[in-house]
Amino acid sequence: MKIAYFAWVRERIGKSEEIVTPPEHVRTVADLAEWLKGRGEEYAHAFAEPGMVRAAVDRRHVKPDAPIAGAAEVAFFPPMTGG
Amino acid sequence: MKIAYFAWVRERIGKSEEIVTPPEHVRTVADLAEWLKGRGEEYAHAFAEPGMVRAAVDRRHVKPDAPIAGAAEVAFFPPMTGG
Amino acid sequence: MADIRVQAADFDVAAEVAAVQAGAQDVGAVVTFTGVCRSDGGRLAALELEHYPGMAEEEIARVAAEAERRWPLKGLCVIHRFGLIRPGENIVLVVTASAHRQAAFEAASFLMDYLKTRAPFWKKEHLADGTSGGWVAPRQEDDEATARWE
Amino acid sequence: MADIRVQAADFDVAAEVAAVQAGAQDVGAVVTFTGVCRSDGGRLAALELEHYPGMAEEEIARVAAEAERRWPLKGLCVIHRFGLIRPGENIVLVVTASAHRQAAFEAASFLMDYLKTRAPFWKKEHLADGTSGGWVAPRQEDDEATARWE
Repeated sequence: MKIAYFAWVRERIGKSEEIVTPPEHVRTVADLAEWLKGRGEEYAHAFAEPGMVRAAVDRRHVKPDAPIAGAAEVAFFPPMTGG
Repeated sequence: MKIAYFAWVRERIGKSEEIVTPPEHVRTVADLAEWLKGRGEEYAHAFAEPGMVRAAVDRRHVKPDAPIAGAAEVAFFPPMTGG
Repeated sequence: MADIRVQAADFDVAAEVAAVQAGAQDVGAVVTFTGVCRSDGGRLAALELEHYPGMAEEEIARVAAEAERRWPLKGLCVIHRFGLIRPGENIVLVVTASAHRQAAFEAASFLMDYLKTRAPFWKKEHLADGTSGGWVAPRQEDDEATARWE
Repeated sequence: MADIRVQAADFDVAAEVAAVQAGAQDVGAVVTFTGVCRSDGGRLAALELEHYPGMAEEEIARVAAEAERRWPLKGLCVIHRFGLIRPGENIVLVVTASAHRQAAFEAASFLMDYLKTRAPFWKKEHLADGTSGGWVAPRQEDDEATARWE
């Protein structure tokens, strides 16, 4: 599964994307964020403030309880500031 | 006192402006319209529908009860359709 | 500050936007409204716009001053044409500039609502079949649109 | 029908308006919104706009499709830039065309509110003193502006 990071989430983690294979109990976007937090300080820092990181599954905005089964790409990013 | 007419008020009366000297009892815009109606069929036609003709005194929108004392120019016209 | 013109000639939206931006600092949002003559499905050959010279400019200036009182505008331009205007041709332009988008949007919308019901212009239709379609009647929706700002 | 572009290059408002009008019949109202980079009183040297390639286009297309469901639009164009943008330069353009002004105004305002809170773009400040001002924080007002359309 490809994971993409943007803006300060990308800066804190230190990479813009990576391929990961989460264990089977990681079922939702929230599970995935929690699992990523355990991978190192940089991840813990990126996901430190609860609710501050948004997610997209296959390029669509989703809520934390969205399932990731079958997803090709999950992205994490701060609230958007476009326009 | 100069009186100006626009759009179908102008067409019905058959002129775009004229100089009139209304008698002293003609104090408001409504009085003036009523007085003009007595000047001929074309005026009666222009002011036939009550409330359909709008007025401006010295280039400012006014209500029918607005005084005309001291006015240099009174205009009568249909509801506006600009924009 | 407002640039107000009543003219027979067409206008160039890009040039007016550039002029508004050139005269202002720290503009973050520019909204333009262009009113265009419709053919009404081919029914219309042209609109003839009559106006009250002098009062048209003054009344637009009063509406523009009210918009500047209500919103923190950095630039404002209103151009209203008169004379014979054919389908596809421009009738009216409003340009508003502000630091943020809401002021620019609301002021432009306010200006158009007030121009529709307060600016002394009247439209007469010339039909494609060569006859006159008569004077355009005011729209109830326009009065209601103006009322929401009261 | 909507013309959607995410690009580093600048855009030409007049050309986009002409393209929208050329592709539509009986347009009576054209609204443009141009978002411009502010200097914030000289504090800012530039904004760096990061975006999510692919999703940016798709999300704008979803918002545009929703606008077309809600309002009777005759033309619609959205262009959002990314990369380094300096004060006074354009960031985003929305053009809406409709028979009547209210649809064009509301759709443009709706699109901007949704672009602000849903389009995957992030702004980083580069300050005039050479330092980084960090990532722009989302504005509460923008969330509230989006909420009024729900």
